[in-house]
Amino acid sequence: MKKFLNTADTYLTDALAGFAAAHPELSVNLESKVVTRARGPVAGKVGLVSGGGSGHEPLHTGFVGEGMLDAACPGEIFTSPVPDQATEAVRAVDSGEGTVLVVKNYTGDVMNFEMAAELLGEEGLQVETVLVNDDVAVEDSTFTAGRRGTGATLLVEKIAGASAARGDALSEVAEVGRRVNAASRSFAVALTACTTPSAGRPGFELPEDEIEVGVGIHGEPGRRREKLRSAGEIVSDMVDAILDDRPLESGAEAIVVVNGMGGTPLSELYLVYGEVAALLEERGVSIVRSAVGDYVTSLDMAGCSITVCEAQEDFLPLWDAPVNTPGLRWGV
Amino acid sequence: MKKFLNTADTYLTDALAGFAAAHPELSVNLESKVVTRARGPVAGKVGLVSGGGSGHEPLHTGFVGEGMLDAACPGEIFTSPVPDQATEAVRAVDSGEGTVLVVKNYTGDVMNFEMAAELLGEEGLQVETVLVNDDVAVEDSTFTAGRRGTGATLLVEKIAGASAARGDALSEVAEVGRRVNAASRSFAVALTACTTPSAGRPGFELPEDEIEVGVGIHGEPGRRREKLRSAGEIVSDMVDAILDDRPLESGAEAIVVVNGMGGTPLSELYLVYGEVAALLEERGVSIVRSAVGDYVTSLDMAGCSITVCEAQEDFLPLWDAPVNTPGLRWGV
Amino acid sequence: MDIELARAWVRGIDAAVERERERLGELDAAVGDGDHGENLRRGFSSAVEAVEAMDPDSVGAVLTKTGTTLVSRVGGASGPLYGSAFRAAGKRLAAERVEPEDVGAALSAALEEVRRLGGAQTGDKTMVDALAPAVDAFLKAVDSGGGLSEAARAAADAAEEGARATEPLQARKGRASYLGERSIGHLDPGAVSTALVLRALAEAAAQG
Amino acid sequence: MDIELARAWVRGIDAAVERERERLGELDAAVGDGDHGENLRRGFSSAVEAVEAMDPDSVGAVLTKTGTTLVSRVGGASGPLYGSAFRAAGKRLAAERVEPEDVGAALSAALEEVRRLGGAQTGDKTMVDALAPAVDAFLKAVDSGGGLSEAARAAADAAEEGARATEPLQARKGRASYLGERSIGHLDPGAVSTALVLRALAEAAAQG
Ligand SMILES: Nc1ncnc2c1ncn2[C@@H]1O[C@H](COP(=O)(O)OP(=O)(O)O)[C@@H](O)[C@H]1O
Ligand SMILES: Nc1ncnc2c1ncn2[C@@H]1O[C@H](COP(=O)(O)OP(=O)(O)O)[C@@H](O)[C@H]1O
Ligand SMILES: [Mg+2]
Ligand SMILES: [Mg+2]
Ligand SMILES: [Mg+2]
Ligand SMILES: [Mg+2]
Repeated sequence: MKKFLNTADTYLTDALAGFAAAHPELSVNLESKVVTRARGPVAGKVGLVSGGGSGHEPLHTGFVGEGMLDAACPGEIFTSPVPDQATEAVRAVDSGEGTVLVVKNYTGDVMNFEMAAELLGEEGLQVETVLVNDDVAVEDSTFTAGRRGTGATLLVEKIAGASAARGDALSEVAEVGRRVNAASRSFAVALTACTTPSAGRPGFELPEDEIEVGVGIHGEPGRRREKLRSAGEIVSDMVDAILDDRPLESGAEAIVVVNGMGGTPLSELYLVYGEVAALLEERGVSIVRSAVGDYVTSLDMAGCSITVCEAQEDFLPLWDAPVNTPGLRWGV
Repeated sequence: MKKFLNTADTYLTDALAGFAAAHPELSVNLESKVVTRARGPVAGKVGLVSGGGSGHEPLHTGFVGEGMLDAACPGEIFTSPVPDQATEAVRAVDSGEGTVLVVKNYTGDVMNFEMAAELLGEEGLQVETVLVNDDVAVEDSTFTAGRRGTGATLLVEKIAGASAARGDALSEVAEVGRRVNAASRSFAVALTACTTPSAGRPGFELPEDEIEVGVGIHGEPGRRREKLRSAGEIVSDMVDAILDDRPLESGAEAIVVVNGMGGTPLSELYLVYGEVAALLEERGVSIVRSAVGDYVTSLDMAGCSITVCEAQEDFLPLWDAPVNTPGLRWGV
Repeated sequence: MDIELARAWVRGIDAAVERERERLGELDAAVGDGDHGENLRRGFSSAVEAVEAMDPDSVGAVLTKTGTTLVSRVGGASGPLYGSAFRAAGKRLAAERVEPEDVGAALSAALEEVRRLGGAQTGDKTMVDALAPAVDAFLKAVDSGGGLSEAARAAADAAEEGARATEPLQARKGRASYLGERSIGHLDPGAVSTALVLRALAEAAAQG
Repeated sequence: MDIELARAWVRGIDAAVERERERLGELDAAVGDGDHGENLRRGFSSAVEAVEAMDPDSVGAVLTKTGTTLVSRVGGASGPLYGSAFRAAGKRLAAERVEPEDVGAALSAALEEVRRLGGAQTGDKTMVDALAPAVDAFLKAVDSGGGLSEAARAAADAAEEGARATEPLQARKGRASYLGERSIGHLDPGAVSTALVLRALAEAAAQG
């Protein structure tokens, strides 16, 4: 395993300590693993909290700040946080207006955040959960754990964050978050497996001429293995999968995220974006906003995900609203 | 080779086309390979232009925009641009106040930009060149091509960009750029080699337990090969190399960049930053600004560079000034 | 079962998990995210510390503490599932010394809780595939007059058998379900770890 | 040398570079950034197009056009160096037909320009290590009454010898100098490509 690390056991806390050192504007509790905006709850504002396994940086810790999350609770690598982290995060940011939890749809995340929400409810805190489940590689049926939460998390956290920042009520913040999720679909492809520090070697073996299609963000193998083809062909299949699941009519407007998994150069992501843009244009869909970069990663995996979100009228001003976080910043 | 691409020959133009699609606020000439701010020269403002081989994204194209570069000319992968690109870029942004060229110190870059500057001079345009040569892995002697330009380029372009944006004169913009370069030193380590699309395989073979120490940004091997050690040990050597070359006294203030080479997860970069911060603190140096992320990359190389710039009084307001580019954005 | 036996059980699980950590990780990497061994190691080593440090007044207190520690240390799917299972079991054992029948009821409660929380049926390729037959076997052994040691051995045998039987199944719950048919041909890591938990009980009971 | 021979030379370089592209890339990857083959392929294929499309009035026009095309298509270190070298040579050959002595003077001018621009001395492990002995050999052959074909063959032989001799050297210019002692034991890619350029001249002259 080739990584900048001291020991596998200290990887996460060392990285968090570095994050804390680099971002004095945030408050990082290395013991409990909770990251909050340094100045505490914002009076009159609904709180926005998210969390999940680590290894997806900048998600979620990198999205704490003005206009986005009030707190994040990073679990161990690829392991959802424990309820204590979520309760501490919510308590730290709740100003009395209630808190929205953004939870990616994984069995572990759902159960741990549910336990936290139950405890918080017993304490009299208002908590609403927004479940993100945008990944069309997984059938959303009773025969699976349901669609996974992936790239759309960026959109949900940005847009719900802006909604909370402008003073919307708890139910409104949750509602817009849910609508963003409902309007979003994603699909991902891996060129390589990733290596978790504790495993010390890649999660699966992938020959030089093969890719994993329909992967999640935890280094699992995907739905199927395929021969490596041209970017145009791969992206065309990805866009088909997304639009087959949730068709967009000609004339529709979309926000598109081309997201790197951690080991993909930016130039390749732009190349992929170019293919997506051409395919959507063919279908008469216009891209009104886009983001190309590493947002929801899988450690050192080479690969990318594409997220298409049908832009509803109120999404754009919220997307454009100022945001000031380590991982996303504009307008301030 | 595993990359999202169509053909090796079209890699660069496809990626640039995607960049153009994602950034309608910029004007991208796919024929001549020149990227400019869409609205042309800014009256009364000194122009700032940079360029170099491609494969280092977001550098330089991703730094075109308000508060930073007016234009960039990306050459072929790892190949400096040709003089025609540089002259076109300068002509496109020159408002009559002159233009500063930021050139990384490589034989090819220097010669091509020199030829361009000569031509532009003959046309009556004023051009000043700022040479970036911050990499202490190379001895700056007559027995080498001189220190390479690497991570400090980010600092030079940001700070000179802000200087130009606030209306400083040609000589002032060039001067502050040169002072930033003079105050900066960098050192880089690679965990893996990178693969250029045309070569189709890694530039060198590196065993699972070895790293290349003192690498540049073009996938060349470094000064020496070493056994992989803990992040703490590696970073300590890197910081020593930097501070041996340009010592900082206790009480000094520094801007620190921990830069990923393209294939390094953000969590590792933060981990490295944590080590740097601890080492500088031990020496009584306080980090007043920092940037952790991918800025000056080498395609898919896993590795990182550390840049330490002694912060002079006028650097900080210029670093903090608004910037709005694809790769760096704050304050607007 | 007495308090010391309960503690010995938790220590036994911890030792087994430590020993099998890498294998559990590999099983999880094949169909999931590879963290199952690490998750349980973190959880049970904390649980051992916690139950050694406490002065429990009942068998249940030991198991409840174990469950609470797992919930607050493990995360992922297995944290809430194992944690709640131990807590549910602990709730039923409010005495310093409990009979095999009580342990049977506690294991039943644990299974019930896992089913309720995770919604998995037998055959979905989860820990339920090991736990359900284990609880059956335990109850049956106690019914036919077996002691704790005997019942626990039967339960462990059944759990191991149940874990082995997950190999040909297609997962319908948890991360492995994302793989669809590609989950076939792999053991479920949670079922394998459940078998470790019950084997540890059998071994503790045999010595205790 | 006449205009057609000059064109044939450029075509010959293009063919050689196309054939040796991968090898030049590998040589450059060992001590540099691996783009030398690709750089020259891009440059000389454009140069061939350019000189085929033009209606030159002199040998020098062909070489100047080649140089200008290299400068505006290649980039990197080799673009300005080869480009300026061809332009410098072209400037000296302002006739439809030139003598071996003229070609010798043109090659000397090219070498001078490479030295001026790049600042490299013989022994610095650059293209100069192939070009300098080649020019010497060419001049000597012409001096002793040799024709173009003979002189070019002597130059090509000397360039190949010079390129081979770069192997044990430590680079002091260009990218390879970053490697310090690690540059020892590798051929300089630019010296190797310079030998290709001169061999192409020898072959064109032998046929023309
Ligand atoms: N819904 C569920 N019901 C019962 N057990 C489940 C369920 N989902 C997952 N599991 C069990 O959890 C195990 C995985 O645990 P672990 O790897 O620690 O968590 P995660 O899947 O969050 O990484 C699976 O092997 C399976 O036995
Ligand atoms: N200063 C110099 N003087 C003469 N030749 C040089 C100099 N620097 C580099 N070269 C030649 O250029 C060759 C490299 O060319 P190329 O790979 O195309 O450019 P780059 O080094 O910019 O990638 C070297 O092998 C060497 O022969
Ligand atoms: Mg997990
Ligand atoms: Mg080059
Ligand atoms: Mg797991
Ligand atoms: Mg080169």
